[in-house]
Amino acid sequence: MTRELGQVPVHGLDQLAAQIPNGAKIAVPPDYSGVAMALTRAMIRRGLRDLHVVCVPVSGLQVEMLAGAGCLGTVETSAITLGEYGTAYRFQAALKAKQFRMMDATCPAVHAAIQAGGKGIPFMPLRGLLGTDLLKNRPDWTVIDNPFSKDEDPVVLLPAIRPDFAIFHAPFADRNGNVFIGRRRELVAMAHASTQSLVTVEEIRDVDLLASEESAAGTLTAAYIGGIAEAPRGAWPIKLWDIYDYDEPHLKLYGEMARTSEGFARYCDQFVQDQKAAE
Amino acid sequence: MTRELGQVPVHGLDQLAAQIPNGAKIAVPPDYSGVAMALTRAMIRRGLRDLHVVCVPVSGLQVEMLAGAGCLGTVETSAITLGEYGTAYRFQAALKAKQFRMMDATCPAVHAAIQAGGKGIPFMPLRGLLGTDLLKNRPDWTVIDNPFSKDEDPVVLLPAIRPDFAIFHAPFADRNGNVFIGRRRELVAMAHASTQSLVTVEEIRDVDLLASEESAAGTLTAAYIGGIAEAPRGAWPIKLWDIYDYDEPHLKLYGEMARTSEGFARYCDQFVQDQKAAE
Amino acid sequence: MSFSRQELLITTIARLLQGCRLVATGASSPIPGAGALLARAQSNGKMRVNVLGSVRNDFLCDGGVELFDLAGQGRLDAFFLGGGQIDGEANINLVGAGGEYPQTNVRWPGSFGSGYLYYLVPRVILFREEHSRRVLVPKVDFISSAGPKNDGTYRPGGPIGLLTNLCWFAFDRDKRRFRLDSVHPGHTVEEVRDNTGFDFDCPDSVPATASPDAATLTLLRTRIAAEIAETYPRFVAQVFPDLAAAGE
Amino acid sequence: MSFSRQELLITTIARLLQGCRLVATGASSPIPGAGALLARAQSNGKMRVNVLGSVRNDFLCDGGVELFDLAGQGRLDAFFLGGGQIDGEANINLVGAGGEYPQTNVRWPGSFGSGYLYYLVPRVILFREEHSRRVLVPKVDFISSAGPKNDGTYRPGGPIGLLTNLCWFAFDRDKRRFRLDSVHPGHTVEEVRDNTGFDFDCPDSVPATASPDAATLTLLRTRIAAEIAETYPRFVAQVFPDLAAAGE
Repeated sequence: MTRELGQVPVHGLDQLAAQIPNGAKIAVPPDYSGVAMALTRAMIRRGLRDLHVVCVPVSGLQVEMLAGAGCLGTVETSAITLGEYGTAYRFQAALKAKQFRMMDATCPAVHAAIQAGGKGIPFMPLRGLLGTDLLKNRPDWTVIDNPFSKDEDPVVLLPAIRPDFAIFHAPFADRNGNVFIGRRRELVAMAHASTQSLVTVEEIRDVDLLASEESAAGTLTAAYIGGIAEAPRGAWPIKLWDIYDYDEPHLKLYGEMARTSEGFARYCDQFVQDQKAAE
Repeated sequence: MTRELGQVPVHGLDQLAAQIPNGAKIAVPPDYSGVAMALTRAMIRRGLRDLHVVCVPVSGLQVEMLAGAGCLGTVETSAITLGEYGTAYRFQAALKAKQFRMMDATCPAVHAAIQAGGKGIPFMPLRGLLGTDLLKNRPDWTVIDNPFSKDEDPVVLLPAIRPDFAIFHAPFADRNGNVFIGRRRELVAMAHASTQSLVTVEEIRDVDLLASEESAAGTLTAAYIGGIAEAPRGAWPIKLWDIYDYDEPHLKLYGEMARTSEGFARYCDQFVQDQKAAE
Repeated sequence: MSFSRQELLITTIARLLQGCRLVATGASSPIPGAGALLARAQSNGKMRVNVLGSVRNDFLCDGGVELFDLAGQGRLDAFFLGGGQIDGEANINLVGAGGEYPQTNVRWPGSFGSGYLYYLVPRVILFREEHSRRVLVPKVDFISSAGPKNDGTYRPGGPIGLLTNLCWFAFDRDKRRFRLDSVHPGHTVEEVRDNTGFDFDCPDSVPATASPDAATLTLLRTRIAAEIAETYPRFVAQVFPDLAAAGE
Repeated sequence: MSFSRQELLITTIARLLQGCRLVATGASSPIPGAGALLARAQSNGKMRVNVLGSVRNDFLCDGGVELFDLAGQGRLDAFFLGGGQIDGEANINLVGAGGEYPQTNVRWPGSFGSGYLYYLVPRVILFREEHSRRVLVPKVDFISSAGPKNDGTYRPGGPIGLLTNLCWFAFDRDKRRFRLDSVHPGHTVEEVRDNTGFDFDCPDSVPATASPDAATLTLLRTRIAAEIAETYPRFVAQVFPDLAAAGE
């Protein structure tokens, strides 16, 4: 029988990844908020295809690896960057080979569309963007004349984003399935907008996050969460908040191996497929 | 010289009230979030006139007393209620006497318009409201056809609310002028939307709320705050979170005295004017 | 087992909530709160209930707006609304009556979240204990929130019916009319008719509202009464005096 | 006192930020970060600075969106943007060059917040150390964010100029052109002209970029270098090796 935290089932990583079907729309956070890398490896093992990934508002190694593994159908993001750890070779190669549809955005546009999803409103207006090739290449966005302005005042409207899954990694969940997210409020926005959240955590603690005002303020409540997996160092090789840092040597190794698709395949053999037991 | 917490000046209550000019647009929270009642009494002492009060999303004794004292020009709210403590007599009398303009709303509409103010977007759409007399009596709201829908799909647009001041009471401020607000996120939304926040606190603590992830998650950062006053039991006779409860005997006394304008004037003599020194 | 008026209302509400995943109750709502907690207890862990004003049964962490956002997301299955006036097309008025708005003769607190939740929550239960022609009027003086119009506008939510001290009216969304579905034990169709200001459909034979069984009453009088006492101690002292006495 | 290229850039940025109340710097921005912290130190407590990636100098509590909301509120006075390409009308390109979008020959990370902040922040400083015809082009291949058009659309923000390793171009919003405002000590107008791919206005006499005075350099090399080292230790090790050595 599956273990439960309150009403939230606790899965193994591969079991959690098995919740996600091909073609799912998933929302993922930036490196500084907690990226579910162990779950991402399980998603690659599962051989997922045609994912629509919404980066809230940017991503790095997570989308780079999903691109290399051929999991992507669409990428909606304001940037894909490995930062100082080099170029996102697999992402760039897959983009050039038209292996997925690219939807370039700007950070506050992704935030706004996700917030619209979380409020259940059909769209959100955003200032800026006028005259950009971002706007020109986003037929899903539209421009209206601000009805509250006497003068002509074009303003961009962004349709709400409602992902199937919000997917992220956090320090811990409590005994009722509530998840500590601190001040990473993009995680809250993603969870509200998504049908359900699949969350990996460093550990499950026998505490009640809702018991004090302080801890409740930094909590994503269990009602949004469809499944949890325990995954110690689950953001590795990405950092998790101030809990652990990037694994620099490993990221350099990745950067070298991922220059070619063959090298990436070898990386996956070694660090994705073979880690199954470990994870 | 005025004392400062970081860059935030610390005032006395009457000094803090003196920041507010006649005609100001102020945002105030519901009872459960922390109402700055001591500051409200200072505002009444100051004899403020023509205030535009935006209740986010409802109010009670605060607006009732401002109505009785003739401070109001406009009330924008989803409800004014003293709950089980009786009828808001002074509010109702002032409304009937056309002493202020009434803008009836529904809770999520106030939240949405305040959030629009905090995002700097010109408006926010909201579902619902169609066919109501709320909509009919709000010429500042408008209805457009959802540009993202193929079928006819009317949706209400609410113009952003940008108050001059957010005014509320909180348990404590830290040594840098950051204010602990827990999970009362309407306070964050109000502060973001407003030009500045005037905040009363039970106490100032020599701590740094930004020092830990837990406390930072429940913090309104000092950049939004224009002034702070220490006011122990500053929400009295309203409750403050789970820190202290409603003063039931006093609220019953208020309810009796405020049945008539003469009774309200006596109440003010006794509990507003004479409390000046005490506050 | 005999039962009180409030116990019948609570158990009726619990029955109306069966199958919901997420139910919330608003301010000053002890009977809906107890009904929701009872439904949760009977749901085998499948239902979440958020009781406004509770500490133990309030799981919201995102401020006052979260309840409305939950409704917008389609997560909130049921909610309760009342009304100073309710009319036969299920329009509700929480603002005021008589005179000319906003200077109405009577002024109530205001519309709260009704102008939104009524449109978004699939199972809105209209709940007003007073069953009188003063409350149940032919046409409300002010529409805080409109009954469903079937005009093609976006409206996943709306009333499933109206529960009073006398009866349960189901709301027929196609006909935009209430239908008298059951009359509470001890009351009659005639009594309902005499005290209702609007027209409603009435079958030839109207059953009595189902009485709670002994197991349900026991559950209500023990665990549920204790749970709701956290938020509504005065209500429990009045309706479940035995439990209140035992707890002291 | 002699000074390095980076020190000139930092002190120039600090001068450009004078009078701001709130300044933020983005990812991978040690020179703007140091410039902002220097300006704050010189502001007599009137300036707030938020350094992305810092713990001690990051006061935001509302997630990644807060920076953008601050800009929307009109609270954010200054920000820094770069560009893989920047053209003479101050359009910037952070997406890619050559070929046909989205299959460009070169792909950069993406537009980040530029498509918004450039429109909302009154004092955007374009900052790109490399001053070459590869970067400073006649026309960008992709507009991540457009230079001001004076077409009446809502735009409180925009570039005040462009700082490179060679010079400071001021941006003339009326003429929609850069004007060479100062050339850094050791460089010439001809060098700027040779390495700039777009047309710009050039007065007959172009002054040298003001050198930092001794007091400013001392402040920078001690307190400011220590402050920025929290976020950019490798940068400080390289540019302020004495401080880095002393700190070890």
